[in-house]
Amino acid sequence: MIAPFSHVLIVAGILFALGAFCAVVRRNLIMIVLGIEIMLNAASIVFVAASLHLNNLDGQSFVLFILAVAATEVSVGLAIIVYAFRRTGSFDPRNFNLLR
Amino acid sequence: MNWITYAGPEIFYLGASLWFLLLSFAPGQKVVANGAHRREYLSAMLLASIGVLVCLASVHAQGWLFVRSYSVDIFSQVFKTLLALGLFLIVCICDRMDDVDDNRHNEFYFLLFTCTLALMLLVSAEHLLSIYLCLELSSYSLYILVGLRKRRSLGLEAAIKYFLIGSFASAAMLFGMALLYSACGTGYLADMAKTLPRILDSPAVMIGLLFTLGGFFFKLAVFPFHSWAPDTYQGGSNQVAAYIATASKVAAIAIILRVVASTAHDSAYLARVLVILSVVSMTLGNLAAIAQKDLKRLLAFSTIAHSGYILIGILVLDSAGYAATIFYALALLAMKFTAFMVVVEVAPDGRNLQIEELAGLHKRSPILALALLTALFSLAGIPPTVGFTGKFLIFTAAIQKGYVALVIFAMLNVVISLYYYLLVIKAAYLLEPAQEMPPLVVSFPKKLLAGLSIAVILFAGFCPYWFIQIAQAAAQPLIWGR
Amino acid sequence: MPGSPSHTLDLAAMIAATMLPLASCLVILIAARSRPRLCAALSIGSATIALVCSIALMALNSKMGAPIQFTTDFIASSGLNIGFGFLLDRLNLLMIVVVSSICFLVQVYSLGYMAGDSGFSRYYGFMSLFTWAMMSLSLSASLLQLYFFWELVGLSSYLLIGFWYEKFSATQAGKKAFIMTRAGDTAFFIGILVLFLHTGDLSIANLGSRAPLAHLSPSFLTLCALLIFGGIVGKSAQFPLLTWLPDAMEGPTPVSALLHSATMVAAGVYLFARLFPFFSLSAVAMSVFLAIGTISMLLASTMAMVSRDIKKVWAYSTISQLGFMIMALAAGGYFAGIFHLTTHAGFKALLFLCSGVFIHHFETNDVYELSRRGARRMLIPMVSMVLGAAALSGIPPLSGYFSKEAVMGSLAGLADPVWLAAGLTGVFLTAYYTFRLIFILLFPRKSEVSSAPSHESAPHTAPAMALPLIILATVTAVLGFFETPLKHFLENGMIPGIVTGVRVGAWPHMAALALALAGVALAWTEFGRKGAEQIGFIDRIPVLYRLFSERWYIDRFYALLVDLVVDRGLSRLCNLNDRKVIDGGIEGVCGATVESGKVTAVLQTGMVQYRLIVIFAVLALLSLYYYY
Amino acid sequence: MTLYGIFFYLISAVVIAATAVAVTRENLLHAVVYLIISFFGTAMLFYLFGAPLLAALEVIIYAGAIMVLFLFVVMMISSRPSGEALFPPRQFLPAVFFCLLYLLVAAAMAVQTPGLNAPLQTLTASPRLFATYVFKYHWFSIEVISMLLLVAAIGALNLGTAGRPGVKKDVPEQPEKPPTGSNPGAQVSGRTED
Amino acid sequence: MHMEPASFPFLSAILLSCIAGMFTILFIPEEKHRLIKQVSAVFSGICLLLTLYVFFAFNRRVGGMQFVENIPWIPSLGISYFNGVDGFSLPNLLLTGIVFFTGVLTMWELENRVKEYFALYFVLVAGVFGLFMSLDLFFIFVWYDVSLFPMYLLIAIWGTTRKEYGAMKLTLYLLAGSSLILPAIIFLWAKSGINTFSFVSLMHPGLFSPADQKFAFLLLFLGFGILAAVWPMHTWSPDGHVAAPHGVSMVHAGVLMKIGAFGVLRVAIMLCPLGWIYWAKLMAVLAVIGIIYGALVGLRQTDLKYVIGYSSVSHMGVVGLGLSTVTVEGLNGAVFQMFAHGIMTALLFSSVGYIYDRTHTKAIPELGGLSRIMPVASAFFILAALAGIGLPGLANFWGELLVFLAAFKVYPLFGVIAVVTLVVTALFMLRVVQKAFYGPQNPHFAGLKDLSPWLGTPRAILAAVLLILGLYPSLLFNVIRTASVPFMHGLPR
Repeated sequence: MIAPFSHVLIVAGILFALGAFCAVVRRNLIMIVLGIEIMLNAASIVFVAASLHLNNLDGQSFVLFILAVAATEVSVGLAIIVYAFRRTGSFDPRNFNLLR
Repeated sequence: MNWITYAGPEIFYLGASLWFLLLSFAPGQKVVANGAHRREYLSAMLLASIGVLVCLASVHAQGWLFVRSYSVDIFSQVFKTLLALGLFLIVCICDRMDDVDDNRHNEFYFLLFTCTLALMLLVSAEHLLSIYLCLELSSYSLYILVGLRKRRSLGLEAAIKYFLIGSFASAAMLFGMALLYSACGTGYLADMAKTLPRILDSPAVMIGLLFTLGGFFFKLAVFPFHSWAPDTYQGGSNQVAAYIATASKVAAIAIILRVVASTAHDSAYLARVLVILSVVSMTLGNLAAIAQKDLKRLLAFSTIAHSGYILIGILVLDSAGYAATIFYALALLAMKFTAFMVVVEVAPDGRNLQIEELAGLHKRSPILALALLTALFSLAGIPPTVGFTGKFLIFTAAIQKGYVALVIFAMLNVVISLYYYLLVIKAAYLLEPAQEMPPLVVSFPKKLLAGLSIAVILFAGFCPYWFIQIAQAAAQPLIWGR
Repeated sequence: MPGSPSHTLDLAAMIAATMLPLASCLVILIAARSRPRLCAALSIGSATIALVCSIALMALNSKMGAPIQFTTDFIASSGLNIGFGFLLDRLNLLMIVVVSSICFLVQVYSLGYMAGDSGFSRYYGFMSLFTWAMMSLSLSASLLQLYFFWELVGLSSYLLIGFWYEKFSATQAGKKAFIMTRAGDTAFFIGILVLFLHTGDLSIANLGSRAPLAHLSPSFLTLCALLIFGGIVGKSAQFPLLTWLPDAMEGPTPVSALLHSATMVAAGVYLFARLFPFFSLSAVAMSVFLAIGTISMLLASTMAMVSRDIKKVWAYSTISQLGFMIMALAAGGYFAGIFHLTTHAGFKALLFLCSGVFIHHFETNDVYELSRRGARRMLIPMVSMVLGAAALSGIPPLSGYFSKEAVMGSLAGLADPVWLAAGLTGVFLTAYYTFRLIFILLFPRKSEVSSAPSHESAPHTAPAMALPLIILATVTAVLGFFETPLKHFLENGMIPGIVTGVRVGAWPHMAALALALAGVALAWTEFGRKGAEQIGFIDRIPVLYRLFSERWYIDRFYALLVDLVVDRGLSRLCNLNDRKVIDGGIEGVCGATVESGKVTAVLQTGMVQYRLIVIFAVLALLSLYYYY
Repeated sequence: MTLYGIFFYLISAVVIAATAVAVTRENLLHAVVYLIISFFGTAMLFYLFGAPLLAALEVIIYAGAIMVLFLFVVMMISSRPSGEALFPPRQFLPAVFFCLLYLLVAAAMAVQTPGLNAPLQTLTASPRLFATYVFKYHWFSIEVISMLLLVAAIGALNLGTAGRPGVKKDVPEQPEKPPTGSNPGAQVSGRTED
Repeated sequence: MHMEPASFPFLSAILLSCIAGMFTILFIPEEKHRLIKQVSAVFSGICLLLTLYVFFAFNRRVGGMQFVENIPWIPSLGISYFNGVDGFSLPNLLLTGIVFFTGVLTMWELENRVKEYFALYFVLVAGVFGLFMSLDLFFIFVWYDVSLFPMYLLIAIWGTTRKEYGAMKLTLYLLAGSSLILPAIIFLWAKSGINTFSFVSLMHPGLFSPADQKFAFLLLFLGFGILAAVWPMHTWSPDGHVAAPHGVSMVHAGVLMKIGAFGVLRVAIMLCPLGWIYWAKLMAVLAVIGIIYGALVGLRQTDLKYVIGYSSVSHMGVVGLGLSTVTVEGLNGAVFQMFAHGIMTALLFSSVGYIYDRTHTKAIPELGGLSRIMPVASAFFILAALAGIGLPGLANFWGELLVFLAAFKVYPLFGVIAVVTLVVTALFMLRVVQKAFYGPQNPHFAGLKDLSPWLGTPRAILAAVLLILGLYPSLLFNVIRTASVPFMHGLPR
């Protein structure tokens, strides 16, 4: 018996909140992508715990694909951000407001 | 090998996208005026039209694939046909695409076909995992499509905003799916439909469902997740904006219908949440659209308002509501495409069109002005057009369930929306251009397309009998599945 | 509907008498605008046919018993049938004879008067329109039909007063006349509706017989009577609504002669007589009518004493004579009122036509100017003018004396002597102002004589204008002696039981005659005598003079009422309310939505992370909402 | 409270602490390193919950590939700290408020939902068993994920570079500033292409 | 409700000829102005003849719905293309036919963008025809909005003073009205239980509970009231009248405002009689305020069209009063007044239009002495003004007589106010006539020429109708009676 499933949920919830907090607060595009990575990580923890709790492997297969999606997200995200940095010279989201 | 017969359209579109991948690898093609574009454009047109035929052929396919995680039924096939039609129409207006780098046309078509494939898979997906992945595939291809624009500064900024909000929403959706999965014990929507009624009102299920729907609401541009739409429409090239407004909207409607139909039969909480979201997004969309100067940004806000009307159809949670929403999807496709076609035609060099630049359109090209008039009146919901019939069906379903106040509020929003649509029509019909504009040269197939779309909007509006039949047939599997 | 042979003849005559003028009016106005001679012929032709028919009708039915009635259902809309058609009885017969004869004479007269006027054909178009309306009014069978033509008579008076529409004062007078009569008509209309709702039937014959109305409550009867009397006050220019008649003199003189002295203004008295049995049911109403009649009689005569315009004097005198008729009828003297109406129509038309000749020739209305220019040298008009004036002030051999006696007789019959006293003062004043005018005309003051040589031959009056004068003069002279046959003719046609004026001593007649002569004498001392400086005793008291010339400030009161209350007050208020309150409110709402639109649009352009905060916040709040 | 229980609480504490510190670091480099530590903790959790293959993959892909990519990008940009407040109040206060609100709701949800507080048994899914399951039930998702990775590669390629060398210069830049004043047609020249 | 299927589908023929007219005009090249006008005159003439035939072939004795056509349109919702004419809708149909034909002839001298004008004009009138003849609630709403959207373009492009403001205000007001009507119609459909929009089956007494009837009636009354210029919601109509070109304002004031009153009568009153009885007092109060208000504000106006606009508000108040008295006379009077007012306003606007085309000014102070310069044109205006005052011998008198009769029976005080307003109306109408037509001749209008015979015919037709109905009103009353008596008879007390 490891721990009641609800505790795992709370832990994952904290992680999810931290990820959201990081994505929302930090004035840097990279940190936003990082925050989203943390949120994905929190979700995969819940999935693994649920798969153990429900005793069926769907949860784990979910996590396998989350890893892949996280990889694509980072690659596409960083590509855009790096290119934006080369064009505008800054990571600060504030000066990306040409579209009125 | 039954899946070959069932997954005909999907296989075709997979092949088509791979074909464009190969084209992009073709070595050393010099940029010949727009000669090079000719070849891609023609192959795209050909493949898109065959795609439509394939979808029509497989409309009556019926069955389960991939171990119950992929259902093929009349509902999914109707939406696949709609998506194929949407793609074909978008490709039609891609003939003079000066707004995408010259050597990137192949990638453009590849991403376009992949996104359509993803949306088609999304429509039939029955397992949370496959829904999530198809959604991600379509979103990522759209992020990149928005990025591909010759006017780098606009395309880039739109891509960043679209990407960030999109991934944030999909992360939240994933967390919601985790909660849902842990509470229901199964990933398959069909099983959820059986187990949920018992445990429907426990908090984990409800909040999980809310977060999951959040992801789809992002696709539909409903209130909290709508902020990407104005920038993406304005930032992205005209053809991409057209595609997002039509095809991805239709797929979003499909997946929300499927999820809501199988999970939330008559949960009062979800209905109240949907009422709040629909009211806010209607008002927000209509109010913000009043002050717009850029035509595409105005159409973006009108899409947000239309997502509000669609939510009314969904929150009714019964077959009449679903049929009305499906009909509305068809209407939306027709109306939005005509509006964007006029935008593409009036700004051939792909620049962002200001409303003032529409001045004198009725003289420069009467058929386009008439198409714009019909599209805008249909978006506003004035009777003889398909927009009105869509709204009418949704309102009948809503009032049957007793949402009279909501319908009156929606109608007041229609009045506000007519105000800014009339401003655009006033620009097209009344204002005289500052300096004498050259007459618009509109090729004959384009005139035919404009005339056809006007005819479809008016015909489907005035005698919608067959389209309502189709919508009602498509709504059956949602109920039958329960 | 009785179908016996003689009646079809009457019906044919009545239809001819009424429909032909309508036909000629339509033909003139639509088709024959360009040919004046044809229009005159058409109009006078239809007037003569009307006269012949009415005389024939009079001859055929002089001994008739019960009234003959031909009605058809005009609007049968569910349980309410408004019948339209013709009613013929003794009162109508007398009325149509008077109307058609005066119409005929005035139209002949206008041949001369209007010769050479640019709107000649239009004039005759309106004249036949008036003839149609007046004839149908006198013959109408139901109260609503009477109201129908009552309004059309008002319309033709508007068109004829404002005939020379290029003169602003003419159109102003026409508008004033129409509005005032219209005010009276609304009271009349409300009276008809109330009556109709309670009794369910508007035919005059039923209203005439007393039986069905007995069961109605007295207060309701008085209300109805007063309302209908409102119409009479409007049309016959009685006390509150009398100022439009003097202004109506802007129209051509034949119009004043026909409409504003003999026929149209008499329609009110005719209606009174028509509903006499109905009115007499409520004593309260009768006393009110008596009071109004007296006040308007006295007021008008005071105004006449100071006026310098010849037509205005006769207009005031018409109002006062109408006051006399209303007093007579209100006092129960049914025959007295009717007889005075007929005689008055005769001599007042004569007076107007004579003054018309003077105005036509000397182009001025002012009495002193006329006398200076030597109006007295025109023989026929002057003689007939004197004859008419004598009849007006009630000098014995003429018809005026007999009808005034009848009126005095009925007034004497009343219990309260004050009405008789008022009547007598009225007689005195009438005599005074009439002969004031005559003496001013007859004895021009040499000192202000204009340079025109006096030896110039007497100005010649056109035969077309002279002939009607002669006829009317003979009628005024002779009519007095027909009093008794007329009395028999009218009275036994009446429904028995109406009190017809009890025989009273001879002294009221003697007093009336004495006062009339005293009036003439006073006028002689002030105006006729060699040395008199022709200034009336009223002119010496400036306060009174201004009071009377300002028509007792009634006009100013109405102008104030319309300007302040309606124009500047209510309608400015409503207009402001319309622009500011309603429009303002709705513009405000629309402005607010547009402004909020701008605000939300700006909100949408925030930084990316604000949008992420919004997403997360909304998700959190919605999940919290679950527990709510 | 078995050994695994203590172990579980210990590791989750580590993970939460590492993430919290990573979020609050001013210097990007430190943030990424702390995050790698937190991902190692997550891998251990996976192992605890009986998913050894996932734990390994987590270490290889997450901690290995993704974080290394982050490190690489951060090192390449080496942007000097912008000197602004780490947590700008306009974003900080609402974010904190709503995160706490969310935590409150998540806690209430976790406690109240009937089925969720059952204790977890210790079972492990061997990689063989897991692999056969995934390929039997979810081979459709594998097809889709492969398409997704392909699209990501092409996307990174196209967006990352200004396109293949030798391509002609971009269209002169026309940022669509809203046309000032009444002349709609005038083009406002924006920043030049760097 | 007695139903008589039509031997030949006349009603659809009217609609068809309107739509066919529009399409033929679309295919004529723009520069052939004369041909376009002739084609539109021919088609509007056909429409007029058809309406006249339907009017005279209507079986007065039998009454009920005649010339009925019924084609199922969307069976799943119970919507059917269901046309029919009864005592209430027939006068309006005839009115539309007359105003349509005369409207086309009045705009004979239009020069700029002629093709678009007449195409939109045909769509507008097709919408109005559709509404008057349809018995299906869905189609009543569809035709109501079809007539709405050409109105914006017609006023905004060819209008006169403040045209954009007037056009936008008018369209938004009317759409706000429709945004109240549609929910009410669907509410009735939902509450009726029988899955049909057909008006005849919904009219079955006892189908709706009193509470529903009260709620639905209020919504419908406010919705259609906006179009019928009921008092607080009337400000759009004077602005709309002034802004519109006179051909459009003929249809607008002459017919569109009748759609509002007809809508109240057909949908609100006939489907929710209990609601009608409950809200009758409110209707009466608003109507009387409208009568007084319209007349008083009309006094202050200096623009000729504004005066007519506000007089229309006052006359529509009389119609509202008639409807609010819940009596047979009230209904008869109201429907007759709708017809009479339609013709009168059409005549007023066509003559103002002619004057505006010649003098290019509508401000009353600037006009003067027109009677001398163009006697025929001013004669038509004066005739219409007299009809406006409610002079007997012209059509309006009979409508107002019956309405005031009914008003006196039910609300005596309101009746008195309404009748007294006749004096105020007379005041401002005659003031206009005096300033504009009589009085000293304005020097620089000297050279203007009078109405040519061809331009005179439309105005002559309207004047003739006014006179004929004035002298022989039962021509129309017999038709209206066939509908009002059975309806009031069947009214649950």
